[in-house]
Amino acid sequence: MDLSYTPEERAFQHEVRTWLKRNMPKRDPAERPLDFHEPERVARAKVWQRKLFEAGYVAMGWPREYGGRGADVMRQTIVNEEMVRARAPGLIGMMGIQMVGPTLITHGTEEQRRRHLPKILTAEDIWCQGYSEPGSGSDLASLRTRAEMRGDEFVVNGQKVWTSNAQFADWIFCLVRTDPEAPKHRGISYLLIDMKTPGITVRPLVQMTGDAGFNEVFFEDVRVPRANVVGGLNDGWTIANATLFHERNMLGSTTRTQQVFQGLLRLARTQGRGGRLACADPAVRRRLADLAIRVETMKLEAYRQLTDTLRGRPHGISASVSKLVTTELNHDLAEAALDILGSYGPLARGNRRARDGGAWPLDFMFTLGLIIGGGTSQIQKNIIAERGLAMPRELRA
Amino acid sequence: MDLSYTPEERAFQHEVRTWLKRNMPKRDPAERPLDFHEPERVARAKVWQRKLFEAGYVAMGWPREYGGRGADVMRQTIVNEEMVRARAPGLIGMMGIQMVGPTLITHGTEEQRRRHLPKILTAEDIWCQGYSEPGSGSDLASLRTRAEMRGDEFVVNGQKVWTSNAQFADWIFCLVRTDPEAPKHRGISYLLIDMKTPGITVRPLVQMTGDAGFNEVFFEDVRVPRANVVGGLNDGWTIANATLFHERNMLGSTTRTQQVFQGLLRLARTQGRGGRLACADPAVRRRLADLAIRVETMKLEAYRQLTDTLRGRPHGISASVSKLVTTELNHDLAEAALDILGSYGPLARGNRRARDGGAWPLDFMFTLGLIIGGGTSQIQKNIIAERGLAMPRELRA
Amino acid sequence: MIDFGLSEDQEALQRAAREFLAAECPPSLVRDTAEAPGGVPRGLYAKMAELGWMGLAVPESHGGLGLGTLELAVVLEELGRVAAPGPFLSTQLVIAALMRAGSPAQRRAWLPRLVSGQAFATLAYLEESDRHDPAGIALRARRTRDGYSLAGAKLFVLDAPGADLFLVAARTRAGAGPAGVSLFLVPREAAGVRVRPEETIDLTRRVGELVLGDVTVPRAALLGGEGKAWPPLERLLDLGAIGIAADSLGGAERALEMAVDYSKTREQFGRKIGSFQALKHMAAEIVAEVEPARSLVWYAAYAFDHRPREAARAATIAKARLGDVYARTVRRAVEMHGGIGFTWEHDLHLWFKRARWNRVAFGYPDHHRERLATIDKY
Amino acid sequence: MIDFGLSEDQEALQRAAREFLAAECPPSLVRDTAEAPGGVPRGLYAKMAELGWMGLAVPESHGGLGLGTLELAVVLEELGRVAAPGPFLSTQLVIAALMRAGSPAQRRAWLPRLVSGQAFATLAYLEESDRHDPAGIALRARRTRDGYSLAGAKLFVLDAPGADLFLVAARTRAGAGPAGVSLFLVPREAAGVRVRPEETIDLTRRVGELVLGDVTVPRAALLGGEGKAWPPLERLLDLGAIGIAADSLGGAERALEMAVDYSKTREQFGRKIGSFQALKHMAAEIVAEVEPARSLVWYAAYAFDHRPREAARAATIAKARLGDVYARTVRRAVEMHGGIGFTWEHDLHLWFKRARWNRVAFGYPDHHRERLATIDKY
Repeated sequence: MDLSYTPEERAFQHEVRTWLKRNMPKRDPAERPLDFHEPERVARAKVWQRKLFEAGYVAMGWPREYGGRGADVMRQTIVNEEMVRARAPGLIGMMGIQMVGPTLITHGTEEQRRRHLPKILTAEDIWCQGYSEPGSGSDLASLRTRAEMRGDEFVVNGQKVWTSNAQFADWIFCLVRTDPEAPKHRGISYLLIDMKTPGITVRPLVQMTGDAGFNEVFFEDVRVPRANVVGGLNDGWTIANATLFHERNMLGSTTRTQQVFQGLLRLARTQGRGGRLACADPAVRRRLADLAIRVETMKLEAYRQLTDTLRGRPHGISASVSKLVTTELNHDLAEAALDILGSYGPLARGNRRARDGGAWPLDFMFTLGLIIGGGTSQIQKNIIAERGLAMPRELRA
Repeated sequence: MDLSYTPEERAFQHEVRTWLKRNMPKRDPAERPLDFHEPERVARAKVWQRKLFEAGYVAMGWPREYGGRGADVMRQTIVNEEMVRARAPGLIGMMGIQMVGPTLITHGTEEQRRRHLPKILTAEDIWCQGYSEPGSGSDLASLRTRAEMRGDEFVVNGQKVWTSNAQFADWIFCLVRTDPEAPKHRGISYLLIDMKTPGITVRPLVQMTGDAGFNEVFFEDVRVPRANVVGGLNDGWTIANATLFHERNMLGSTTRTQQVFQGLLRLARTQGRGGRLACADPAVRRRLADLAIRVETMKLEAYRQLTDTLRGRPHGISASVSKLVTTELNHDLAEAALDILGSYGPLARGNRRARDGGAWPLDFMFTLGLIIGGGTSQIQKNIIAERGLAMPRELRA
Repeated sequence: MIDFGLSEDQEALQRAAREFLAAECPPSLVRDTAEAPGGVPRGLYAKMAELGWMGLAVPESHGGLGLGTLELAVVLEELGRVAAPGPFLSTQLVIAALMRAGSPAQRRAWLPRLVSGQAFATLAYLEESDRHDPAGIALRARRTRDGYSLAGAKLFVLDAPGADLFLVAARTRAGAGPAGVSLFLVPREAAGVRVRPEETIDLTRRVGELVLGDVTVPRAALLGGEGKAWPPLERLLDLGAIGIAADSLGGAERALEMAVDYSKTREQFGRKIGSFQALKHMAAEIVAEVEPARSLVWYAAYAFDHRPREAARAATIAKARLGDVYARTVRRAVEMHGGIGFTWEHDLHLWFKRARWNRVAFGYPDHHRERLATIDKY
Repeated sequence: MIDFGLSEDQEALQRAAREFLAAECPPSLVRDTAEAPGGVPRGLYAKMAELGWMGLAVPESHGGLGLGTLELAVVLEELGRVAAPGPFLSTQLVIAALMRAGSPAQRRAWLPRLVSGQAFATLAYLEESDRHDPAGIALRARRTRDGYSLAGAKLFVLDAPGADLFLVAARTRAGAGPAGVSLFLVPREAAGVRVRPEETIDLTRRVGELVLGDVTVPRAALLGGEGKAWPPLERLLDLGAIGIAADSLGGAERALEMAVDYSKTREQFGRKIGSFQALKHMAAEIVAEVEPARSLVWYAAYAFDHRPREAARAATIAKARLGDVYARTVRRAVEMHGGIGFTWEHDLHLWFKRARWNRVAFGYPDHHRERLATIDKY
């Protein structure tokens, strides 16, 4: 075990830290990370990703020929750490960087890689994900959006839902049914679709927070070149599972969690409660300590997973554990903040008396969405029990 | 709504209170209620029940012809309340009073009633319950103890388990399979068996607490008169369900819970913790308050259920809710005590430094047994969801 | 004879209220009211007043129905069930204050309008410190020749935007204890009164800040004795706590119902999701919290009228418990719905957010737990 | 380069320890030891000493294996996995104290015997107040002409019944703060030393009260500087906390394994009970607590040797978390077993009870949460 950096890594860390200090855009404290609902913020976010990319800090592990740096995982980890420390804004192109990119690197054609990877990095192309459908949530494989082959093209009809960022995305990666006769996991393909193609309609799906980050995406006779299939025809389920793993990792990241805990601590140190500061109340102190311990656990666990990656060991079900634990933890952090805030807790965004710009109640709801999205807590527990512990499978149709 | 007593009820309450003050035996504070493992304690407990009966305070609602008083539910409730208040020892014949007795009153023959009911009241006959088997726990209906008809007798072979008090019981009421060909719920009968019958062996099953309250009961060619079936042949499942309801009510009673909470409070008021009394610690205070609220909830809920009884309304799933909530609550009370006790918590019975005679860690284990016994928490939740909310039934064999 | 349940009349009231509100207060009305200024669904309130609800707990001699706090709780439970907007509870608190401590003139001036639904009222007691004890009342009321002058701000005032009358807690003598707290009736139109809306996430409530810019009121505006208002105010807060607890009970019941209903229609993996044990147990755990909690609400309402020595304790218990139970219930209800429960389009979030406000209104759960510890002398 | 995992050597040690203990420390040995006086399974300890475990963290120059706290934690995790009885951890604490602050003479006198497994030792610091801070040490050590005289009692002394040597914390100057705390090496055979067994529910531990009836020790019995022992003692308590955390980790893993294994064989309703979602989710929730907790133990052990400024924080976090996790795990494991898990006959209760003792040893979870709040300056 060794948790110290090499001299080179330390020098790199210093370089990143200095760069961030000089280049980081000012942030509205009420602005929630990864929540892009105003066009102006989208534009700013693209500029920021581009800048980070030019500095060499985006997807550093990707091969050089596609715009990456071929760097080791440690470098990327250092960048991520420094971005958290600096409270830098999140990357708008995350869906491309964390999900499509790695999928294309592993399963894509050379043409697909050359076409898409560089623009993912520069934020020229923003991607969104077309997996869930109104009738297919936890049971994703029951999806019904159909892609029929006509000549050299697919004709796509159907509907996707919960599509974050579709309102400004340039491309969507979709799971579509290409063989309706096959067993449900076997007739699915992974398809890349240009969002400007005629026949695509995006309808915002407003969340309970009032934000419109999600969308429904309707496909009506949408024509997609055959070359846009990733991997083999009807191989989509396997490929998607590899990508889902990335998603769980992303959602489960401890990055945001550490920032949120720091915010909670600041709140407890400044908010009065029953005539004294919240952090002077022994019950509050112990609750904070308990949350701190859970945050620390997930931070160290991320190091352990990183080490497994570095050693080339399989992760097993650790992505599911992280997803389960981290989303619940984030929700609990927000709830602790609301409890500390008392009557100030429910004050909405925009209210001048609201603490931290009214971010806490929104975060409380937003994190409940994370518990549900990307595989609910129930689904993660099924995976942990069935894949991790080899307990007998549930009877499912 | 009216929570005040009539003048008659108040007079009766006064009478009971006075009687208890004069007649109650001295109690060892470390003695846990309903836990009879020493012969001497069994004898003392029989004397106590007899005395209570002679005063007219046992099973007051039973018909006069069988030794009851034909009294209304309120009278019995007042007695129960006063017994809690006085911290009177529990009744050793509870299994007979709460389970067999009511079953015989509803389903028994006149002969069965006359033979058994009076001796249940006087504690001359102590009853135990033969339901569970090693292979049939939650899935009780899969039981395999067989009773074959030979002439006017049944010949019983098989094994029961978790049989409380079998070591000194005079009678056992059993579920036995009388028709192995019928669907599993339909071939079961409810049988009364004299524990002195040849072929019965009782083997103590020591609990994790070290107490031997449970037993295994083995039946080897045990001959039982046909007249000992209660209700119709093969009707045992229906009858047992009525009895199970009584059991849930009994286990779920809030009587014991209130006493335990008072004990916890005394502990918090006297036990030092980190340099001050535990009850001066705000976090401990709030935890106690939270437990007090749950205790109060179940106390009032018992009044509500009583009122439903008085009004002749169906209880629905309230017995399952009570069982679930009260057993978990009792376990949480014991855990709170252990947390307050710090290093003193794990000290065992008999240790001179152990608080309350070492009752708390035992209670912590004992209550876990209550969570599991008489239908686990999982089974209660199934019942609440399926019977109470009409959610679709689980696929079961 | 213990009779711990609703009487036939009370059950009839409950049924009637449920039917009436199912028809008259659908989620669409709740949403429309959220968009409208003032936050009072006038049509609904006119009908509620016709049914006599506004004067439910007012003696018949004063034009009311002459019922008690338990009946009030029954109606509040039903209002909570439909997440009804508007100043029902707030107005009831001021009516209770008038009945308890109001002078004949004060009653004459306000009761008829409040009981008939022509005017609404609310209690303004919290300030920046957000304290629910006497120390929370710092706003000074200074004696003038003819009356008093009040200056300062009251925060988190429920239904302030639609209120015509404010019952304001202020200090007529410096200090932080109970002595010196007074209550004043301040009409909305008094010079210097300003209401600034305080938007919360709860779309079903209107909360506001009451800004008093040197508001002058006559001596007759004083409700009860000068400096002696803490005990009646504390009792009003108990009534508020009971009211919110009842509302929470109804809301939790409804949220559970919605989740269970959904689980019986939604299919995944070729099964109704309600057949999965995980969902069944989640629902069962909610039942095991919500069902017994009803007894707490009933008892608190009963004790408020009939057991003065236990009233504060019962109110505090009901509020603490229901604050937790409602919040946990809606959280689980959203989870049982999955993604759809997280949308603005689905109605469930109306209850989800109301539960957050209910949790803190009239004292957050920890406040009440500490209060219980004090009452029970831990 | 971050390398947050065991090295190949450490993994080999882990495998070897697991195999060794599976063979040499079955539940039957644990039960037999519980019946035997003294509580030391001599045969097992002789073999452990042969493997070098008793001197695992002792430099090779002193006859040990020269390994670190992480290796110690690896072994302790395996000992916890089999619920091993005996004074391993206690002896390690005293060895650590000797290595850190012992004089050459003290080391010469005790190290060889402790490292070879011929003698065992333990730390005696708690008293009636059950405080884990400096105020908990009230027992006075008075200067005599040649040394010190100690009178009083130390409570909850782990492995006291089998110990040959006690490291006793006492006060050489009156007060309640850190200054004035001293450590003394008191041999079992010193005149006036008496050990009174303190029976706990944990069948795998032997706890005792150390009664010091005017025990006179020479000046050379003082370990480290007079009155300056709080910092090294606090560090020992951190080591103890890490040790118990590691033990808890192993125990929780084993309890989970037992429950999952059982759920795959037991049938009810014609199905393996492990196919019921309720049991699967219970097991999954345990995994989600236990798996990530391993990182806390590793980091605390690593920090103890390599990150002095973070060592106390990491130890406190590991102890607080594992105390909770172990207790919750065994509780759920019993539930997953149903009735059989509640019997004396089934082995599970050995872990269930050990978890209760582990929870309070070297500071109960709330103590450590408060300590973390203080360290992090909330």
